[in-house]
Amino acid sequence: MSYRIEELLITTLAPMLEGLEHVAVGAASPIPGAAALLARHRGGGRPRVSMLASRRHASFTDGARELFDCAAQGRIDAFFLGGGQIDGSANINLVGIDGYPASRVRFPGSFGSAFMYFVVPRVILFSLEHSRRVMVPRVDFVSAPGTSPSNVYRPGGPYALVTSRCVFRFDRDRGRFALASVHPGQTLEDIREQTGFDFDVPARIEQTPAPGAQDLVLIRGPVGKDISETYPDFARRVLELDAATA
Amino acid sequence: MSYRIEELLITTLAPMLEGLEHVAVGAASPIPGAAALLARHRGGGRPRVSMLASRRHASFTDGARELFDCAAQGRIDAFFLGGGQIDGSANINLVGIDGYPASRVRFPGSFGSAFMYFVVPRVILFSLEHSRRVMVPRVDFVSAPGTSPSNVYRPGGPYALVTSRCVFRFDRDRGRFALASVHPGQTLEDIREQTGFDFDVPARIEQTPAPGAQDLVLIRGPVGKDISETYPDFARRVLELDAATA
Amino acid sequence: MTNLETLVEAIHDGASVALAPDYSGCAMAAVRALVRRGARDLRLIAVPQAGFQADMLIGAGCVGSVEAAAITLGEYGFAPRFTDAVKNGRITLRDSTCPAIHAGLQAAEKGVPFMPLRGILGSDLLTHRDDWKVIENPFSPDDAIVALPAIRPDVALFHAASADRHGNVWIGVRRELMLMAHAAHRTLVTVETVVDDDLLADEARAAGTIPALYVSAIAEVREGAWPIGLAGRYPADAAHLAEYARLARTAAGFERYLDEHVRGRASAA
Amino acid sequence: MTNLETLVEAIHDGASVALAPDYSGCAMAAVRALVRRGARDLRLIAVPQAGFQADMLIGAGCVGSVEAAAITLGEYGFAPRFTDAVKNGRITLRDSTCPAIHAGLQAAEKGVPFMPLRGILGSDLLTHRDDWKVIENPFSPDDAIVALPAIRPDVALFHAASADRHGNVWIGVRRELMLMAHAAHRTLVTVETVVDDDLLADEARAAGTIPALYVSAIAEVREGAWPIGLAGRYPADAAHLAEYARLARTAAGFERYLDEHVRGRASAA
Repeated sequence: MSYRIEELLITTLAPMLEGLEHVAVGAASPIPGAAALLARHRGGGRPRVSMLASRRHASFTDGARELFDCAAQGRIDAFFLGGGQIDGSANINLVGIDGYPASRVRFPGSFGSAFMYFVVPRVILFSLEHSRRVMVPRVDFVSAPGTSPSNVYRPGGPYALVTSRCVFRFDRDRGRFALASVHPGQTLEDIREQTGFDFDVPARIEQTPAPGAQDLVLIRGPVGKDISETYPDFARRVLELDAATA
Repeated sequence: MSYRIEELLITTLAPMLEGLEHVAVGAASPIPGAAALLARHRGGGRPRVSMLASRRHASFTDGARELFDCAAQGRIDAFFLGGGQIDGSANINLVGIDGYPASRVRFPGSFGSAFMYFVVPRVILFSLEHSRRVMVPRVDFVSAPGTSPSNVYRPGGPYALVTSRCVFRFDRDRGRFALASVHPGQTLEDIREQTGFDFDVPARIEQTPAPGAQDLVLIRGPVGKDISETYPDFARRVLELDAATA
Repeated sequence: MTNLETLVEAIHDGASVALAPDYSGCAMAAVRALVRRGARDLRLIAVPQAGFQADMLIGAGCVGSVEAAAITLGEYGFAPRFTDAVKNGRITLRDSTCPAIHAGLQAAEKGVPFMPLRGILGSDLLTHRDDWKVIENPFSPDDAIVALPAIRPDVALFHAASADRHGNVWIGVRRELMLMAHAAHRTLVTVETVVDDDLLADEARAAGTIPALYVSAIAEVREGAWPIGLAGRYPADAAHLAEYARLARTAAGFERYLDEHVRGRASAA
Repeated sequence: MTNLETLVEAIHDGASVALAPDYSGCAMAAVRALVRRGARDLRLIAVPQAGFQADMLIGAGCVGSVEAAAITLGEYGFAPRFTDAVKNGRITLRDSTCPAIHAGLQAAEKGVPFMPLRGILGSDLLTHRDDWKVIENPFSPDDAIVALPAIRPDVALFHAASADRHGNVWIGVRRELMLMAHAAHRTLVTVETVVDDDLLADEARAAGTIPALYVSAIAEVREGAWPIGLAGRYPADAAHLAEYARLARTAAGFERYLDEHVRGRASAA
């Protein structure tokens, strides 16, 4: 079965969420959202999924602070973060490039990253763009650090970095990324070319598995139907599902 | 018009609440509650009255902590506290007599006194019993202190002590009570006899004014009707109002 | 959904258990089930005060310690079994003040180790709480403030009006129950009724709903607050509460009460 | 009840103003009224992020400083007038992170000078916030934690679905609006409709109601969130928002937008 890159990313992210109790997904995250819903479909209802942008899948009733309190209570096992810049120590920058406060390029801001990155055990960094513009040697502004000294309270941290080219796992002890798998059509050379930071490479390079037929049926069926409530554009454009028919 | 002691206490307390924005009344406080409602009737709707025990007059929607948060925000101008023991420095004891933790006489506990006494500008101590058992030289356990050193954050504190015998005003600078008025039928001698602490006495001793006819009409009319929702026993027994007819 | 006896099995001997005040959601049926089971060494946390629930558990010997701003039967008088246990040193006391208990639970809710709180300085409560600390306000010189450690109960136990089949629980304005659920490791709830629709899908009821995420187990128990009332549902059984207050004045009277209304009512809960 | 123009008169130049995020209760009509009035030097506090409201006020020159976890138009892209003002140093930035803003407001709600919060250590946010302090956890050695000062806005400004004639405001699950109201000195609210019954008397709606006690003034403004949507009432006007995002890319385009949709709509609000 042919598939799109978004579908590959969904089936790549979903296994990272399996066996967990509760996954939260921030706003404007259709691919992580679909991955969480796919993991839930495959897990027979587990993990529980809280999608902030969704009406149906947002179960918080204590205001905007509840997501963060809930994470601090240890009730959120996985969360997704992005970054205008990401470096090899898993530092992320959501603030701006070249100068502060008067940055040459200004991003929206750090959102909850400076907190969630510390308290959610499995933070998955996700970036569609994989270029030297994003994957930098050292971020210009640390919205949230990838690692912390041992005396800093930090049950959480980076778990993996998933891009349109490959999957990196993060080794918290070594504070470095290691290439875990390369997406179909990508080469190690390409990835090195497009990545501004150094990373570990295993002796044998794995390819990211293509989406299975069963997963594609789920994604284009019940998962797509579910996600189209929150992201109708995404469902229509990527999954070719109309809200009306989905 | 003849009146009961409870009615005298209501008309004595009410003027202490006039001109305020918001008065809160704790549970099991029919006389302070009626006084607050009388003040509101006389003030054309001011002060706002929050009666914790009432359904109609309890406007909190953020759980049991809201009363305290609201007071800390400076939104409660007056509150009532009692005490199993009260001393001449306005220290109050709601915990127990003779030993701690294994007290010989154990009261329920300090409730919110150790907080409200600090943050509500006008705390009125109220005690129906006025004897040496309650009005002691020094409380056995300080649930909440009457005064604090100048470097302690304390916008609130004791304003007056109203008993079945008299009214004391509290002088925060001197840390002492002064007799303000003596209820009809009581003498300075009686009060001295029944009070275990020393207090200031003015050159000319005022008598607590008897309830005016208009106030009695209000108390036995609209105020009684209002209070009977929360304290039907009190309304029936003291104000001779039946919930049915009130 | 589970049944009452299974629900309280999750409350192990020695567990810290947060209880609601008499004016909120009292799980009296669950308390009777705990007495029947012979629970031991419970560490009660009254949020922020407790009444009949605490007095009965203390009288039945289920309780090792009590953290509370007050234990009282309210208009029915002092809590007699509590008073007796205090006088005879049978329970460990952690006397507190209402907002300190709320603040400690809020610290647990926020995952912070402590919460600062105004007031308290100069109170003898502070003298007897070696787990409370006085620190300097870092934003202002010479300004001491009390730091209260987070209170994270093993179990929050309460009764509510309704739950749905997804495990969401409706508590209305009784928001201290939500704070308890957020703060506790596990939340056990008895409810009057289980409704068929989704509480979170109704915008009005959603605002007063604890999401299933925080709820470990639910048992449907009609009149689960009896003899306490449940606001908007049924009033307190005043005659029964007065009878309790009278009998509980003595150990023998209290045993008689248990025989008649707790141990004898196993099937009726 | 008052009208829109009178409502915003209570927001003085230089006031700190807490605003809701685009997914909550955006008072867009009130923002337009502020632009028309030519408000100056407002110190915006985004709770915890803001979108169109902030971008428009910044573009119109009403803003002196911004405290926010993010300013963004979400799916409509970066906030162009914000971005431009940052690049040119026209506003003072106080970059924050979502839970830090909530915690600061909760400190104000509780009347404490600060709130501790986990995380943040090692973030450059901390480097640039000299009003944030790192303290030692008094309950555990060698455990640094960030202390955030209370955020007490002069004004909380938001739009809600309904209010009653007593001044109670229904916000449903949008509880950040209640936190804003508790924390702020004054709370100004625009509502879709004024209902005739008492919101607090209805047990379902009471749970999602801010009591009048916290509300300084209310103006009834139909579609007061437009072009933002209001959950459960009306969706966002996507075409209009896209048009804003397009025009606001340049100063001239933004001026054209103001002329057409803000200054020209004085009577229609």
